[in-house]
Amino acid sequence: MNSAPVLSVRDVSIALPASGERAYAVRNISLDVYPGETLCIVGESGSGKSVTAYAVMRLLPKMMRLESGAIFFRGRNILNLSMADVRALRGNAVSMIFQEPMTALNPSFTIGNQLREMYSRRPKPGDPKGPPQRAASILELLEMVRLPDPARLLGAYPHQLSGGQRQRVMIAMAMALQPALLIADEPTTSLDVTTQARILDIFRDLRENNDTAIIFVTHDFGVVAEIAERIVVMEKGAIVETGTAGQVLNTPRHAYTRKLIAAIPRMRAEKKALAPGAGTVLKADGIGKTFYTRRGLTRRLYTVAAVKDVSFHLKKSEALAIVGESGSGKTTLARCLMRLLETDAGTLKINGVDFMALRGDSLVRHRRAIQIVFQDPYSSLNPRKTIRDTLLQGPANFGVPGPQALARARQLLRTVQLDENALNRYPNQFSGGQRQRICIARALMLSPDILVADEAVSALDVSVQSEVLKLLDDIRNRTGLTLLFVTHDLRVASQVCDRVLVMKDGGVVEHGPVSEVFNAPRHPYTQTLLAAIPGRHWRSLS
Amino acid sequence: MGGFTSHAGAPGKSFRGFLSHHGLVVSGGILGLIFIGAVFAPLLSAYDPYTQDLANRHIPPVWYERGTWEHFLGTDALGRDYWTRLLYGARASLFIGFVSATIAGLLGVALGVSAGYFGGRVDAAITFLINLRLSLPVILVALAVVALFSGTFLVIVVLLGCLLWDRYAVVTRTLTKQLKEKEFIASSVALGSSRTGIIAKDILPNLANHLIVVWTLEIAHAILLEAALSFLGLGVQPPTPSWGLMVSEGKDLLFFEGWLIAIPGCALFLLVLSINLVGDGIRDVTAPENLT
Amino acid sequence: MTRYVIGRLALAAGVMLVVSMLSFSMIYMAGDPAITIAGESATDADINAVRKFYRFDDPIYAQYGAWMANALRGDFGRSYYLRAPVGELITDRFPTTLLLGGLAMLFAMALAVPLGVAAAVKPNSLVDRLSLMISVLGQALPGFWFGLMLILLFSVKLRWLPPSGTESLKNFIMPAITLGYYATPAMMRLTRTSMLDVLASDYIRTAHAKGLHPAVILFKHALRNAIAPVVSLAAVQLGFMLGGSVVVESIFSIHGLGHLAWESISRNDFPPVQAIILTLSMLYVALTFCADVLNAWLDPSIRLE
Amino acid sequence: MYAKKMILVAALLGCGALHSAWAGKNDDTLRIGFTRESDTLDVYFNATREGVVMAHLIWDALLWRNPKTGQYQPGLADEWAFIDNQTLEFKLKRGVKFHNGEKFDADDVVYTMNWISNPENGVKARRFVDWIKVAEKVDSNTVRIIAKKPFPAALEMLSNLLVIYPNEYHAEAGPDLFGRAPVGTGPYAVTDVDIGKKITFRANREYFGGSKGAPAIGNIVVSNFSDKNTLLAEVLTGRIDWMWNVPADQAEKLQNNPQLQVVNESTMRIGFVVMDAVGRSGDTPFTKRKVRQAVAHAINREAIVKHLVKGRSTVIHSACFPTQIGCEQSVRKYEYNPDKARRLLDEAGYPDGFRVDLHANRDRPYVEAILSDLQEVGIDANLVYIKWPALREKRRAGKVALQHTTWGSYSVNDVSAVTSVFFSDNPDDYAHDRQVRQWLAEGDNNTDLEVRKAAYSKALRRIAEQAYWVPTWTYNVNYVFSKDLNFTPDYDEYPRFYQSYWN
Repeated sequence: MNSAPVLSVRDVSIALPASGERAYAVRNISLDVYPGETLCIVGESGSGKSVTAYAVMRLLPKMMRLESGAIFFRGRNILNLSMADVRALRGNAVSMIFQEPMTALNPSFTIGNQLREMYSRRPKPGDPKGPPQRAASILELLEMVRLPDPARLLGAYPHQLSGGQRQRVMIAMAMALQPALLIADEPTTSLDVTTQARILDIFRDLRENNDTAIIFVTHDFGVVAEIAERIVVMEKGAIVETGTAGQVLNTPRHAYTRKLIAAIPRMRAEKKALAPGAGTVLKADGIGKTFYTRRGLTRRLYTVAAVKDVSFHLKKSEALAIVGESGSGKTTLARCLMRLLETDAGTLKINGVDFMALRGDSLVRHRRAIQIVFQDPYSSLNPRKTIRDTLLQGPANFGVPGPQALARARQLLRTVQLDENALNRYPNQFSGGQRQRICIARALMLSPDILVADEAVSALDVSVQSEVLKLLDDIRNRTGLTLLFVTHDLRVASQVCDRVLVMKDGGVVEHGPVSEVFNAPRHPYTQTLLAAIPGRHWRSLS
Repeated sequence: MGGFTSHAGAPGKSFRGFLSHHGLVVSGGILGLIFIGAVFAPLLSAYDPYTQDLANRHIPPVWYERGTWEHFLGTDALGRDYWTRLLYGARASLFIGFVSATIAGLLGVALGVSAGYFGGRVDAAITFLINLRLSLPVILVALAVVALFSGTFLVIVVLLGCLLWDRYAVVTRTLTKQLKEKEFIASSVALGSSRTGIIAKDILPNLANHLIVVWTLEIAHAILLEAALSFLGLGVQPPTPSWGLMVSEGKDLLFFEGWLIAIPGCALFLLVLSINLVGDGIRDVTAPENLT
Repeated sequence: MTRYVIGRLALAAGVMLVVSMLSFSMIYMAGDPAITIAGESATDADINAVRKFYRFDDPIYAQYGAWMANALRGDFGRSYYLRAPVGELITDRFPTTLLLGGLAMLFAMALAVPLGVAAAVKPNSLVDRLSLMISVLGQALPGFWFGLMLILLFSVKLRWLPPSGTESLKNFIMPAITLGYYATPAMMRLTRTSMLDVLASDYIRTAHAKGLHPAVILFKHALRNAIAPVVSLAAVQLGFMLGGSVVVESIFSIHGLGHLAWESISRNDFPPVQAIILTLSMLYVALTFCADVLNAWLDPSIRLE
Repeated sequence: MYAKKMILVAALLGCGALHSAWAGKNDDTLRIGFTRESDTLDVYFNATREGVVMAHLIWDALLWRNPKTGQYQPGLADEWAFIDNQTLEFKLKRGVKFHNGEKFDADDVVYTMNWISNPENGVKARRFVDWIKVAEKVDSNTVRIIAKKPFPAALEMLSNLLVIYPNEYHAEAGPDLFGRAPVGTGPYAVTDVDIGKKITFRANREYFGGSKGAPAIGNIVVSNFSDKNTLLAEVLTGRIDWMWNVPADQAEKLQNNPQLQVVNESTMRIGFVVMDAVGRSGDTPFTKRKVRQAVAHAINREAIVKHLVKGRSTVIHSACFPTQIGCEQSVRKYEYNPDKARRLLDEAGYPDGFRVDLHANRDRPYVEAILSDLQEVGIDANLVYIKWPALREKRRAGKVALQHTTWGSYSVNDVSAVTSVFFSDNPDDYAHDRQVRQWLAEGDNNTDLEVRKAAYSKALRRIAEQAYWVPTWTYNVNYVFSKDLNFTPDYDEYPRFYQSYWN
């Protein structure tokens, strides 16, 4: 690291529109990136980490104004360049990868077409890339990002590729002209852990085989631990700590950094004691769900088996985690248990009642026993209803008198650590974490026996996530609530649950106490999942 | 996390917001005036809209040389006071616009929500109905029906109601489909709400501000259609004044007494314009982001 | 793709069948067609003769069957008034209406798409305000009134354009504007929002990050994706225009389908009205079908299914 | 960019600016604008006034009635005479040729008369042909037409409406094609037909002349305009040379236009209010004579004629057009007197008036004025404005208590063409007056003029006495045409373009 930095950000301040909560997206930040190194910018949502990345690309949205400071790329201040010069840099000397691989590629053009575009621009002086080399270099690129059958892939459209494959195409595209700097904005956040692990491998490859400096923006310390050489920690638009990976991860100096690291859900695999002799509240046997779609005139049947023969029991106040990657059928299973979807096979008994057989009014009456909290705190609340109406909806359906229900609503709001005057407000006035608490309160209004949490904390920042997890744990301990925790995050599962059920392609691959499954996984898939958890190495060290 | 992807549209929206806020005040004012004019027509004019004065036909408005303050907007071909006809004509336009757009709304929303909420065969049947309705040329069908059943208020209102429901149905169907996937609907089911309860309390309130916009659009649409029917001689029956009819009557002297069609034409234009702007304004004001 | 096309075709055929039933039943709502055919000075015996001749005594399903069978062969019966085969009348008038509709659509597109794109590229700019103004004002303008005003200004006062007729393209300028302007606001707004959505999309950001020229981004990456809904709307609007050309054709004395329909309605001559409603519906169905198929083809995820 | 486009558009429009030439005279083409679509040109199937006007260009009848004198003059026949009161004999003109070269002779007349009078051929204007029993050829220049019974209006029919077809061509072409590619002997030949849009005529330079005289103008183009105002715009811009039925107000305004002439001429059309005196439509106040008389006193016909109808129209009191043979003028007259009308209503038992639907099919402003007058005396009339066929159907079904409508008598100058139509035993009769029917039949079936006049007089006086109708006024037509054109309208509402010429 003795050479000159590729990129130097100096005292950059970016103003937000006047109406916002904050005046500045980032304020007086400075950082350097050196050739060949991977710099991670880490922080929670709203910390300004992405804004910084976009500022380097001169891709800030129009409403954000770069107020002061300078960004030097190889000694030239990017902020003073004309748009034509900026375009010459983009994709060429500085390239960028985004979070959402599903939408980052133009759906109307083939992969080949979009890759070839990289070469259709002005060649670098002294390095004319002629058309003959192109085809070869594109194939080379695709091999570099370990895409199978690259020749065929060139003719494919983005929708024919999986998310991981698309992200690799994005990386290939970004690396096409061997840029001096690659900016990756949360490139693995929306991917499954196993896919994420493979993409992170590619980034490690890049670092080893190229001279390219990488800025890697992420909120996940696990990911940071996997690839970072140096780390910049941001909070509310300011840099709170900068240092080498080892120093920041293991001996964080700033309180905020320490708080963040502390909030990361830990892999907790110790045995938990269950209250002895607790009764079984839920008995699921051989649950199966197949989706049928009929298409066209022929009305031919297409089937997708989303859930296959899933069985488990839940004792009172027990917590079971259902883990699996996207498409494993875990959410479908949760919805089947709720009778939000009708199952095709199996039986479900809740408190001894055959839940699947219920119809009409008796179904409504028994719904009280099992309630759910969803992943997206934004679409989980009716934006047209006040919190009061939202909370009182369930009791009203069961004929609970208004004053009584209102008293419970007030009490539950206190339980989820919200102010009572929240009752008269609308969802748009709450943050994501607050909304998720409201959802929990709503689910608890009916005093259910079982609470299903369907990825309930996945969309939250780590610090908020840990608070919500703690809240759920508290409630469970106090009220003897039975928890069914659906998540893709094994660490989260280990935090709150006693038992775990691992799903893959709709079926159960492994089922047992957390301590057993996580410490000594029997099934190879469980092993792969565990191995893919980012930062495992670091966490086991610390 | 990944920041800000959907803000690029915001400046446009804010300008629209700006315009509709000012537009809402101005257009609401105009609409209010027309409404007051229609309701209090007898108080605002000394004349009866049907009383003829054949000796005083085609007196031009006051700003012409031959104009008088007695009939400050002049008189029509039968010597009836034009201002009075205009005031009473607003009743026809507003009544037909509001009632037929409302009938269409009830029809369209019922169909659209059912299609969106129940899906499957219900959806297929209603989609078919929507396609059927869209494929019928509105004006021709309206003309044929009015020619067959004569243009009473009842016929026109029911006819327009039956012809203008498509946009409601399309909008509510799409939105209901989207809403149905939202997790708060699933929560409602889990909390034991009935279908009607969910439709009434979770779906309809979230459609409301879209529906208000469609409603105003359809009011404007119905008013223009009625005016076109009247213009072709098949709308509201004379001597009941209606603005389309007044344009049609004034058309004969288009090249000589232009004000005869300019006045009801402008009134029609202002009315439709203000209804559209009020619709835009109401949508912006009632958007969920602005709920407090 | 084939499956999609077949499904769409079935829907179109179903719609046409029901429209044909509706338009057929119209002749019975029109009262006794025999009286109309027989004319002003007819005696009851004449009317009975006509009734027999046109088979108005047959049961209704038999009449529908016969009518439908003939219609499928292009024979829509005869106009009572014009005493000519309706099919012949339609083939004679249809090109005029189609030309009018086509020119109106051309006008609407030529105004709406560039303005919509410009407004989306520079939201809140002068162009944006201008296009918003045009769309707001345009939607409120009564077509019949607008047409009359155009005649007053451009024909009678300025003597630039002929007030009626179909001799040359010049005759079509005012009618096409009168017919087309009403479709402009919706198309402009849709172009604008569609373009804004696309411009705010991730792949456009990718294109910027790739350092592509703004023109390439706008015309290759953005327009291709933004234009699809506009094409659909244009097809729908063209269908509406052809159906809504009655007023314009009557104001400008253009002898097209709308005019024929309107005249036929006024004289209770329903065979042409039936056939015209059926033709226009068919045209609408065909247009939307083509637009849907085109859009499906533009969208690789449907095309490659 | 947009500014440039605008300039371009403006320039394009500017280059195409119209030459405001009154082109008719220059290219010897008279451009006529009608607002009613001409369907077939075959006059037996298209009895509209426009159809008859064009038929007079294409064909000739056996006789020709001079509109100025009312006298019958030679047409295709030089001489004619009644052999008995049912048989007419005609001596035909020699050497006349049809437009296609076919020779005109007795065969054509016999063919035409027998073809049109055969009910199987479905001629629309049955009233005009039903009287013919048979036509017989005497020799190649002599024809006899025999009526089913004595028919006084025979000469009237034969002079105006019953034109002669070429037998060979008509038989070959069939009625449909004949209607679109007609061939006649008349002063103008049809050169091009665009059904419902445009018909082009060329002067027949070999025309035999006769009473009509040789055509002066080389070409005539008849175009259709759906909208009267569009047509007026065409006239104002000089693209059309001639139009008619211009409303009085516009005609007044056009008086000052230096390029146009405006001529007003009365017509045989009369307006009248028919009341249901028999109660066909149910229990209606109009079955009471006093109510009917009240209506007659309530309508201010003088004011309506003076301010709205204008022109050469006059108020009428008898149920026929004043010049028609047998149209008795000394009948009971009902002056405008709303007080009297109210008194009559009171006496009839309707002190507070009543509600009724007033049906009408044309002239809305006039009807609205009538409506207002009726409301003035307490009759709350609601306007039902419907198209002619619909009104006719309703009327024949006996569902109309009160209507204002008009009748043009097909320009037949005889009371039988109007009064007999509405007061004889047929579905249009709302009086059911046996006496009136008897007198009318007497007039209709007699050839002695004085006997007829006496019979009609009795009928018309009773109609007025009983106030079955309120005859309102005669109609007039405003003709607007280019200053270059010499055109004289006639009261029978049949413009004779073959007599027009350029100034």
